Amino acid sequence: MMWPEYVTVAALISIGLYGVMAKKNLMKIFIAISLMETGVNLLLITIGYIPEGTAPIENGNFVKYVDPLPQALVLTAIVIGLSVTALALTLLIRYHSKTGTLEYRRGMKW
Amino acid sequence: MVMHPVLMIAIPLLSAFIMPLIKKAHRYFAFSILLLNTALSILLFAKVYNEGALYETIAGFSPPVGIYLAVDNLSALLAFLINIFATINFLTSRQDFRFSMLYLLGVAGATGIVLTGDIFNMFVFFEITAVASYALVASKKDRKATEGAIKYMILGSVGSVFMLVGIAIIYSQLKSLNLYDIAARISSMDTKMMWLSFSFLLTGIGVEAELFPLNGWVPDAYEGAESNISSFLSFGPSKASIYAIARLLIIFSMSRTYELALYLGIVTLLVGELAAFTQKNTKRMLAYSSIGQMGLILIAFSLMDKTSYAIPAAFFIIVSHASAKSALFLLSDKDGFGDMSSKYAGLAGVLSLIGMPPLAGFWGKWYLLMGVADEKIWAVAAIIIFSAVIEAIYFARYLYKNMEGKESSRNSIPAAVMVSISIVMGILPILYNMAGGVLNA
Amino acid sequence: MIEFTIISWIMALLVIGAAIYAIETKDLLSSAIAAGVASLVVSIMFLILQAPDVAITEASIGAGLTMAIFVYAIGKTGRWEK
Amino acid sequence: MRKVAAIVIASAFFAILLISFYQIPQSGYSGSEYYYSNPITGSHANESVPSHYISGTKNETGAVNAVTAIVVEYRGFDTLGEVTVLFTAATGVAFLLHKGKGGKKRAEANLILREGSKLVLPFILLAGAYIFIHGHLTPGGGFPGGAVIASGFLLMMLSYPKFFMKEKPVSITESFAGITFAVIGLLGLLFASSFLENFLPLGNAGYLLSAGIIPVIYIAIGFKVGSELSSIADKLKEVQK
Amino acid sequence: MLELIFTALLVASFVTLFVKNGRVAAVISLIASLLPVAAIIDWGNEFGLKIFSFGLEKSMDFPIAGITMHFSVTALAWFFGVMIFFLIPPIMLFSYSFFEKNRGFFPFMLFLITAVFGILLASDFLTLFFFWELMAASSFILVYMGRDRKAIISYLSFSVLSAVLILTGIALIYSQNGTLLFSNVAFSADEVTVSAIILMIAGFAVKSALMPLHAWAPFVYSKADEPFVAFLSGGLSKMGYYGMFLMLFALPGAKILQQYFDSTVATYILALIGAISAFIGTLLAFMEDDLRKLLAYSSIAQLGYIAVGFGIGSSLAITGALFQAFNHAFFKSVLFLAAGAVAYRTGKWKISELGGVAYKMPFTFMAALFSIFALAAIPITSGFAAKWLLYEAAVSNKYIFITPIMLIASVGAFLYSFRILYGVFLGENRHDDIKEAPLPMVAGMFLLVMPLIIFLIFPGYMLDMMHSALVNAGIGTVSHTNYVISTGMASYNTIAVVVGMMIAMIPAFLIYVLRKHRNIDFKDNFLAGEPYEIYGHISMHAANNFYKPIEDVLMPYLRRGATSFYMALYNAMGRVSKTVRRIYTGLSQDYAIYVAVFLLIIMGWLIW
Repeated sequence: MMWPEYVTVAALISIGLYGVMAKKNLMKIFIAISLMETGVNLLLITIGYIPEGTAPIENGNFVKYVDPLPQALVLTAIVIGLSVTALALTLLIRYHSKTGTLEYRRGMKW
Repeated sequence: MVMHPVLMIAIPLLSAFIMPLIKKAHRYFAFSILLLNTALSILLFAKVYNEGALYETIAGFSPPVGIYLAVDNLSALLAFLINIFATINFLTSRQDFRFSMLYLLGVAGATGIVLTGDIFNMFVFFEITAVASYALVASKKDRKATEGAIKYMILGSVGSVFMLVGIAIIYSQLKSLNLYDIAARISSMDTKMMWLSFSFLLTGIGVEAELFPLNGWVPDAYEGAESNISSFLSFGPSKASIYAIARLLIIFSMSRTYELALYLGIVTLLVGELAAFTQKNTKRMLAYSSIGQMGLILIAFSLMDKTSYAIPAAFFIIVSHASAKSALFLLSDKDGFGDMSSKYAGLAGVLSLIGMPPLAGFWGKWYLLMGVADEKIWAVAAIIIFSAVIEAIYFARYLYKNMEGKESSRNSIPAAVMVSISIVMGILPILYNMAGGVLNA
Repeated sequence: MIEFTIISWIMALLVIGAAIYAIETKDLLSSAIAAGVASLVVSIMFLILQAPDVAITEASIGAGLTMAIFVYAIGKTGRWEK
Repeated sequence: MRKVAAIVIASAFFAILLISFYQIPQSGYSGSEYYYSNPITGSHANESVPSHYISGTKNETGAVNAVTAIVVEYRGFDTLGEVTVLFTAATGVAFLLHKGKGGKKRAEANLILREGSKLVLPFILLAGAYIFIHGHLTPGGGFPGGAVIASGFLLMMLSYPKFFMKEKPVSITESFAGITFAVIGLLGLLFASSFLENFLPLGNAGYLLSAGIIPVIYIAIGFKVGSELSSIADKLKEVQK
Repeated sequence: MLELIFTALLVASFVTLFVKNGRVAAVISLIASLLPVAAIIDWGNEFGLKIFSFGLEKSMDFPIAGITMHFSVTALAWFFGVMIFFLIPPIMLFSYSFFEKNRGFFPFMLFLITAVFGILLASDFLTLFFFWELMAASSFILVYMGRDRKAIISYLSFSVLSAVLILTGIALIYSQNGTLLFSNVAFSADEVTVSAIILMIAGFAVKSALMPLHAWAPFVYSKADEPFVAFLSGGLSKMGYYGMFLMLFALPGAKILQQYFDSTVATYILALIGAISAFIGTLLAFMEDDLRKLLAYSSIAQLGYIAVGFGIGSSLAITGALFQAFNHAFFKSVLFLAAGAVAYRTGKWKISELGGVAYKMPFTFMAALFSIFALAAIPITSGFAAKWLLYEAAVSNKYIFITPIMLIASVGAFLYSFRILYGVFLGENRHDDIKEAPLPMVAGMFLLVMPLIIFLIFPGYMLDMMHSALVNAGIGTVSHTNYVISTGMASYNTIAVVVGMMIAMIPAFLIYVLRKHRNIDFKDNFLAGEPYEIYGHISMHAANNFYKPIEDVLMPYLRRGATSFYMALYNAMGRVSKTVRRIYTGLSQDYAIYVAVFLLIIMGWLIW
């Protein structure tokens, strides 16, 4: 059982969620979101891991390999996370130039 | 001719990559690509309609080892709808080439969501559509647009994280990502884990599909965005993701999931319609009422396993909502229907949304109530009646307000064309057979 | 094997601590850096979990570039959270 | 108030996630309960998907690195989508930021950093190129390679405040890289049976010139990712406050 | 051939959609509106109006949207068709000179005719509902074309209400029978069917403006264009009663209701509602100063009588009800058209501003006069025959509560029709500058008056026409000859009555002719010779505050009417909606909390 990793995953996701729910600063919110994404990536890798398996790179003598599919998925997920973060930061910069702050006041409300 | 559904995704992507090289003619280029896509989707539908569901493997590996596209009648129809509305809507774009790129990418993503048969691939396409939509919503360079885009982005990112968690849980149980493989082996899954993954996935997709209470971003994003982008949101990502939810329901086809979907739909319907009832701001009103319509569609889908009327109902409501609501959003950049075409578009759109013949909305209402009658769940019928009356009242007020206004939107002609699609769909007798054919597929 | 477990526990605590610091501190710059540290440690965890490709990618993209653009953005928008 | 509610909800999540992770088996993927069924033919295979990858990578794709094989071949469509997401983000950034001239004055970095960065830049680029060229043999591949290249440019940006990427070459690079990827896919549709299918000789695994289209695609990805990431960083650096 | 009629109507409506000139459009639509009339006349050979025949088929199956729509003409549909389609050509004739330019009245009117034709021919519920909705849509557009658009809100919401009620009723029936064909539907006395019947009757009652559901009528009647209002009040309101007749007697819903409640309570309630709306409608009518609103309330009242007849349900009563419906169709159309003509010349609506129009517009006055007689059910008019049948039915069924209400209501009808007569047409001549309405208008009105005169003399023809409908519905008919209706208690001989009236008239006429008299100016005897200008500030029109005392007594009670009830409902909904919108706080943190809580909740719900 992979307790350290799983605890890390759960902690990262919950902490990120806490940040999204409780923090007023938009930059902080997006930092929290990137933490959540890291957590999910770790979750996928941990799911793919099997004890005393080795990296799925074929070397002559056959040994037990870990599951390669989640690693591929995580490669995708990391890049996606980066893209979203980049776009988000762009928006934040523009929001800042519009309003002069990132502190989240009451937004549009009717 | 041998039809490759993948072209409908690959060609827009390719042309989006090409776009920066030909900044000059980008609008014509993008428009012709969208037309081509629409033509392809018609061919695809014809093929699927004649030969039954169509599978295309990608990279030559048989699924679930490789990714594959699974196209049945309903998904082909939705791909057709998304592409044709995108084509019409694109006529109203007045931005630079990057806008066209983002637009193409968004359309390709929505098409991919509808066509793909692999859950992680669906996630990727969700991300494409979502990222494109964030940028598009923010394309109007003022505070409201930015704020709406940021809210959309925050919720969308949280939703995608949850979706990924759901995928991970499923994978940990079944070691497979293929939707139909999962559906075949779902029974061998531990029940708790199944429910967990279902709820994570539902939450993740529900954010895009505007289900209550995941739809906090909807009013702000729809209001902030340019009117043609609001219209794009209302026919593109939202419809694709409601269809994704329908697929989810089919995969985890348990009575409780359908029950849950029914309750969700009811709550969404009531909240949306009631919130729209006294909304003064036109775009927000339309946004709330689209929330209500999504609830209606979800109700229709949630009867899918019981009655054969459900899928036609859902399909016709989707057609009516996609065409009419997108048209109304297009018109919403000015208060008032000054010229003839915008008068026509507004009037026909409202009549379609409140379900008057000969528009598509009528058939949606008819099949939905027939399905409810099959099930003898009269509470739902009562709720639908209630919401229909509410909707009629505020749409009448909307008409009254706009008919007085003198100036008229720049987008009136495309809006009129969009509404005409709803009329055509309502009249075309073959449509029922199309929608009915989904049941056999 | 046991030492691996110990190392992983230590790293887990590192990551959690960095994450909590990143959320709770008022200084956005250091919180961004803390998030970068967290994902760096996570990339080492990937290495332990026999995922070298992911480890490299996470280290370079997740930790490096993300942190860099965060730092840029914070430089544009102001460092302190009120 | 909000903090308390958030803490309660977050801790509930923590508990639920731990409970659910407790159920995840770590017994590997070779058990018979993981045997997949082909959705098209409906036939049941007697292996699971990951074990198919492990056993089949070498013969089917000619790659040694199973992850690379999956990323580029088996699930190459995902990768195309992923590149597209990155591309979309880069486009969005460029679309949303009106690029300012030169940015604001930053303190000149000290001499060692400037000269050193000028010195190491070629090596960094070389390392990136190596990483994505050898993607099918060794760990790494297009994404880390591109990231390394981007970090090289990042270094330049840090040490030379005036330094900024020229718009045109970057966008042309990323366009061509993306076009290469998509066109290779379409060629697969043309020469072989399906999109993104390999149509080049596999060669014998373990050598540089092997694994069919994988190196080509990975090189394209490397260029694309590198150019896009550096352009994103550049835009974010150069934007007016 | 039946398709041809539909197609021709639709084509005509599309053509007129693009004709700018109102005259041309009017001619086209006049010709088009003769098609259904021809069809009705042709079918008449079977149902008792033998004029000529060109062998039009009686039924048709038409596949649309994967379902087959079944059309076939029944005796009932034919009777209502006579009632409705004969209205349209005169109305088109009228609107020939009413609309200078085509503002969209003609195309949608033709569309509306198509829809009504479809409703009457429908022989399954889908077809019925489809065309019902088509009718609602096109009439909505016609209302929207009107001069004041405020009415569309109430009209649209009420027609959608009726639509969804009917649709739910259909769905219930379908869930019980599994079929939509009228011929295969077999009612059984269980909750579902009974609730279906009640829902559908409520839905139809909206269209025919029965009392609790009438709130849209006064607005719409007073805001839309008169030619359309004439058709709305004369024709469309009858469609509601067509539906009711269908539900209650053709598919015997009344029997089912009686079985289920094992008493006639349900139908009694219907009759009571009818009587009450007759009563209150009358009261509201004779206090109204706006001519169109007055006519609107009087339509509510007159339509109430029909409901009473259906509620009583005896052959006598239903005969009377159909008779009343027929008369109302014609005289109310004439009255609205006359109001339109008056407004066309004077541009005024308020009774207190009108007066003495008759001196300038004698022919309009004649038409209006005759239809007012019919409205007030003065003996020798066909209106009297209808009311007489109804009273007699009510009395013979010992409806001791309903009968007096009806009687009072008809007295009230005298009062307000007198008010129209005096306030608008007679009295002080205030309009010297106007002239008679143009010829087409007058011709239209007189064409509409014609049937009233015919059935004045020969009410038997009317009974012949409805004979087979009643027989098919299993209701006996009233024994009659061409001009004698004989019921259990008495018999009504029109010839005798007419002759009697003549004899009574002769002395009066002689007195009027022989006695030498001079014309006194109105102002003269009003002011006893004082010069008018002194009192210029007083409105000395006899017709304002005509029934002031009654008004003072009743208004406090009538003010808390249905309309205020609906407004209260509307405001309550508004408050609910505002509270619902509080959910959307605009803070993304709140939305994130919603997401998380939602996830936790559905997890809990699904797992435990």
